[in-house]
Amino acid sequence: MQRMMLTACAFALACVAAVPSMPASAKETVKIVYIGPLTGGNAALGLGGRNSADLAVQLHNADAKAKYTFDLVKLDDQCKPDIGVQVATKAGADSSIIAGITHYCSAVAIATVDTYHKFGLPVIVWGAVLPAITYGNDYPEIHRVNGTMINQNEVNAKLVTSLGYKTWVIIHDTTDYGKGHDEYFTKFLTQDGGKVLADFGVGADQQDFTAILTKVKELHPDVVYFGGLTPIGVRLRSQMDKLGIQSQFEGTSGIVSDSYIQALGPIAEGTIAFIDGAPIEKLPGGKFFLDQYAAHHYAEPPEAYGAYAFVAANLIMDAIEKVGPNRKAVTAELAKTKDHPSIVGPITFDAHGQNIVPIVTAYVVQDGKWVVWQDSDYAKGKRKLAGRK
Amino acid sequence: MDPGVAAQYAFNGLMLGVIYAMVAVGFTLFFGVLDVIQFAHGDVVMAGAFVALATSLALHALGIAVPALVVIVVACAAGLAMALVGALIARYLVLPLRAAPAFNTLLVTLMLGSILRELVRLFYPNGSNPQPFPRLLPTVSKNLGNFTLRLDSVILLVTGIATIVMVNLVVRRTRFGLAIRAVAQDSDTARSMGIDFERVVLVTFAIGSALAGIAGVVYGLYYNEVNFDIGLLLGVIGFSAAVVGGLGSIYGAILGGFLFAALQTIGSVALPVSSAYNNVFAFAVVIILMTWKPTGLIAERPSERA
Amino acid sequence: MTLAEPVTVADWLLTCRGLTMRFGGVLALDSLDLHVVQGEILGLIGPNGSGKTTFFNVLTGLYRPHAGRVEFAGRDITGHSPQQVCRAGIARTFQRSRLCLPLTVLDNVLIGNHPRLDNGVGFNVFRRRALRHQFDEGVETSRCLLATFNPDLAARLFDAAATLDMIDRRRVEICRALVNAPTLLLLDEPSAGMTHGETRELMDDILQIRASSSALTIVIIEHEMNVIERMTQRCVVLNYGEKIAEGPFRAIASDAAVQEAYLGQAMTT
Amino acid sequence: MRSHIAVAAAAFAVGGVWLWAFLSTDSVWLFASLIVVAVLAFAFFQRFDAAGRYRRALATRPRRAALFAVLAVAGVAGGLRDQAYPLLMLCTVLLFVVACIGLNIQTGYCGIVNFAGAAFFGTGAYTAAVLSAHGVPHLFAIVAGGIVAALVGSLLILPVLRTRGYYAALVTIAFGILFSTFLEVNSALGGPQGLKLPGIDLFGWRFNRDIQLGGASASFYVNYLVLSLALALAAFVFARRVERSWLGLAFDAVRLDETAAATFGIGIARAKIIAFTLGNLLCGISGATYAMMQGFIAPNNFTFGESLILVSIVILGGIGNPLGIVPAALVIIVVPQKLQFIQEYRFLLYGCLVILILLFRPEGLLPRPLRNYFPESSA
Repeated sequence: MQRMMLTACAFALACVAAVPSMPASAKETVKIVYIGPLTGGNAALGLGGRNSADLAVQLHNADAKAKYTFDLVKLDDQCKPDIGVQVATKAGADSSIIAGITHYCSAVAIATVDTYHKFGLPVIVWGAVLPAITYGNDYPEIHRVNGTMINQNEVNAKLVTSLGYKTWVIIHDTTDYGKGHDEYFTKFLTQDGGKVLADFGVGADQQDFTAILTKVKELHPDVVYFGGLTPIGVRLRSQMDKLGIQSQFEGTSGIVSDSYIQALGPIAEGTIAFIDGAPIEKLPGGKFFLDQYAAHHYAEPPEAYGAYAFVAANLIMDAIEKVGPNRKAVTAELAKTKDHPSIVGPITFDAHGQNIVPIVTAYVVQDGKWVVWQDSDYAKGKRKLAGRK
Repeated sequence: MDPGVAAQYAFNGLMLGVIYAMVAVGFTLFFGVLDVIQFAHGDVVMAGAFVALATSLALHALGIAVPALVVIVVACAAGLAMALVGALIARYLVLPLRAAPAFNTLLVTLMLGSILRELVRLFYPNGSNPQPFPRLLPTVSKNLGNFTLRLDSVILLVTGIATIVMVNLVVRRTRFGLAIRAVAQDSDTARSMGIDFERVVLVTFAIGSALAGIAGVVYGLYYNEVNFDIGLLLGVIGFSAAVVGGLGSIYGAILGGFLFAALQTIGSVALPVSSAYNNVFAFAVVIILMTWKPTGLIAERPSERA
Repeated sequence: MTLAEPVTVADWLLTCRGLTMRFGGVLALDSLDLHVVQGEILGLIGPNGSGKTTFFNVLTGLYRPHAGRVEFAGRDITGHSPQQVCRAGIARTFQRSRLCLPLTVLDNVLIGNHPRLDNGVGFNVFRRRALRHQFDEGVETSRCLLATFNPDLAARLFDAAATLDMIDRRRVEICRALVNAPTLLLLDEPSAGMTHGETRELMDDILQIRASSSALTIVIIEHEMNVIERMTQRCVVLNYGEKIAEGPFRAIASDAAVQEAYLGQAMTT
Repeated sequence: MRSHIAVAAAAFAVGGVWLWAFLSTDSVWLFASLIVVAVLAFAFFQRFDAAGRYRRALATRPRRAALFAVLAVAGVAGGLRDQAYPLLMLCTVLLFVVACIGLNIQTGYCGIVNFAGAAFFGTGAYTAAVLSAHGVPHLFAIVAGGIVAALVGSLLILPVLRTRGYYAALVTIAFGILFSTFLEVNSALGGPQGLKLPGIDLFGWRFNRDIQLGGASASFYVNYLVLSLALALAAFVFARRVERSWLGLAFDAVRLDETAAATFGIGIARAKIIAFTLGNLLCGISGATYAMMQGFIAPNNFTFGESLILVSIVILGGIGNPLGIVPAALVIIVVPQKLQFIQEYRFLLYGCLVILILLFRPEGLLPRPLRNYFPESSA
């Protein structure tokens, strides 16, 4: 009896050990992966990115001339580094996946670079802005289409100082995103002769800022700079209004979203913010993107970084079309990317796979829309920003 | 410090405190009757805010624009809806787990909280983004030096305090309140005295949750913005306030709520270090308080006889 | 049992002088003088809230008295911690059953034996063989002890205490108090929540135990006067934390002050 | 008797196959059917005490049981040897099991509710990060992680001793939030951008290298699996021995009735300090190992939310039963990842799932059985 049973279980174990792992079978359809935050606080941007990448894939698959049809695997990194490493491993270890459009949250992106390198999976970061993601290593697999926070803060400081503002209060959330922006903006602002009166860090889930803002009110700064994302940006702006703070409000790429305006209504008027890349709606491709996005009836808006996910997906698919579904070849091909036309302007990867973004676009909210600064009534002097005569 | 500014801090603190207190009272009521913690309470506040929001939009669509009327309807809608939710939670999630260790209730309500969050995020139009909350109250403001006092804030402050007082009266003065307190003291004896235990629990949860719903409305009207993820932190702070004050005591909960608000205000403006430490400060003080008064500032019950 | 020769102070096992305990304004014990003679069974009676249980709690170190002094076996144990009092040889039962219901009968009894058990982390985790030895001893003592009360109880050593009925729970509680062979046993209303029949049984058990180890001194709080009459040689009557009478049951039962104190409450005899 | 053992062995084998399929499948349908199978099997064993006989039989042979468990996991590892992702998940589960066994000693045995599990987990992780960055031998770094966690825990001893129940819960909640906020705001330990860690290197054996044995090759995660399995097994045996001893008895007495415990000479403070320290030690050790496996840590790995995950595992498994932690960890950690196919709807479904489980099993998956000091002899 016992012997029989033991042999049985030995046999069972043997079977388990013997089963081979699924072989990669990618003939006509090629798998690529999208990774971003689909749940939790940053879901809005993650979903926007996912829809945009999905849009790119659908448009490509609709194209008759294409050699391959693409299958977009979508994974949720919850904006948590450890989960990020898990899903990155999932994608990297799955040899049928050729390349990835990965990560909005910098902490996750920085956590996963080693994993992608280990598995040789070429990825293009579509949203994370921390410089170290590309410049902190020399892994050929890692690329990024959006600029780093360095670029936008440099331009930001130049513009606002040129407007004649003198004093700033900086408020930033204590995530990598906010802290990074705080660091670089302070650096460039002081270079350009601006003065930082105070610097407040706030929790990413904080709700009440009246205490801090009362202190700000005491300081009477010309400008309040905010490094962080839309939800807190909205709260700050509306609580500033509640306390009757008259200072100009400016933000980073994190608040360039339709929901910022939608949530604030008239108060949003005059808010300045910057994103790294050409003004989408001005490029022919960008117009096309927005129209197509609308045509596909996605539940969520593309948000600030949707366009980048779209571009990243296209870069990858073009590369695969060119060199076939092979990670090494794709990595090599992506490295060659130079002046590749895209809806955010031509893409050129430097030695670190970082897109040398030529353009940073300044936006200002005018009549409930994000308007490119140069075309705005404010630039033309038809309207006045807060505190400008 | 400039008196105007000081007044501003004080007022902001009070506003915050009222919201916390409204949440904390719910926690303390639930604990009173069942010795359980309803961890989704913060998300009930959030849900209340969104019900209010939806109602106000509906009214707007119907062309009803009398602010006063709208406010009242909206508040009632949120209160009633959450009262129902609370009763349902008690009936189908809390009471069934009475036999089990109290902490299993905690896990269930924890999961319920994340479900509420996800439901709003996924099924409220564009729910993963912050939603504007209509300014339904007169926003005329008075500037006294550096002190900006807005009528809507005052109204909210008064309303909040009034609601808490009402709940307190219900518990202290009415027959039903007597039943609640009886159950809180000793549920078995209360039962033997012919009190319908289950009914008491359901109604208590309804009352507490209605309070949370109204807290949601106050929140929305004060900040003019609601987001699906405000619940977790509100819940934790409400819980902390209730415990610091002393579970089972309404006055304790109120005290705790205002105390916590004060700590956060001090933490973000009066500390030499970065204001980002305000939570570090607040919770550090909480730990010290608990060490000093292990059963809360207003002790829960007389020390049990051995 | 009657005491042949007159009792001298030398025979006093426990002596309390001016014991005072306040709760807020209320005087639970009001400078109470009380002694327990070696080997006797002392009845502690009095109306509800007269401070009987408080007295036990002070004695066992759960409360620290505001004034007064407790002497046990010649040593001052005033304000000692419960652990110290326990080690000094005083054990008790509680008015409300205080068994650990989710644990086995054995576990509950052994909790009383705790001072004798080796409690070091290293010992418990790594020296399993030695632990095994102590365990077997523990099982044996518990079994014997339970058997003297009720043989079937001894058979249920490994059942959960929750599965026992009231009287057996009381028995287990008393075993828990006895297993560490205390010199003074404090029984707090052992008859509470039991029928007269059960109470009688339980008292028989207690007397039997005591017969087997005459060293055991007992103080018993009771409302059932017939129990007091049957068990005790001497009674102390408390009222509002003060001793209002002392002596053999017959004597105090007829005492006017006691009648007064019990006015309304029937002195069931 | 012997045949019972054999049947139990077969059960382990079947379990191994199930686990292998559960971890490696990408097919929604296979996943769903595996869940159904598990539920049915569970229900069956509940309905008729079929499992009981074999469990008891096995309980009398603890070494044999451990052997089977190891064999089963080894089999699974063999089946997954070149699939990094399932291996990673398995390691994660095992390491969380270690941490939760620690929490279980605190909450389940001694009744100290700890909502700062992630904080002590994180303390271990950051200790490992700092030490390994300074070239301290990794084995030592991991042990140090545990010790430092225990030391940090001693900061809380006083409030934890004075408070009970939800009041103690608040103390730990406060500490947990305080901890993660501090890490995020203060950039001394990398701030929000976190810290990188090297892969484990034990006596020259580099864990991050894929394994080449003769012809066969295996993912480097097999290294970590072996380590995590060893840790989990050790922690389990340790917890079991603590429970089945005078120490465990004292813990229970303290949890159930402090007053009574005190009157019978049990040192309340001593018991609580021991339980709290042991628990944090385990949390720290698992945290340190987890960090080195991940290769990167950041403050938002150790938030209040993560603490709640740890507590959830303990509760779901059945408070006080280390055995229940294993299936609970599978549910809490692996299922959400398996639900990736429904993307943003995962946590909705997942939440409902857990609530259902608790409504059907209010006491948790495997409620704690009566204490049996020496099951191997009570055959």
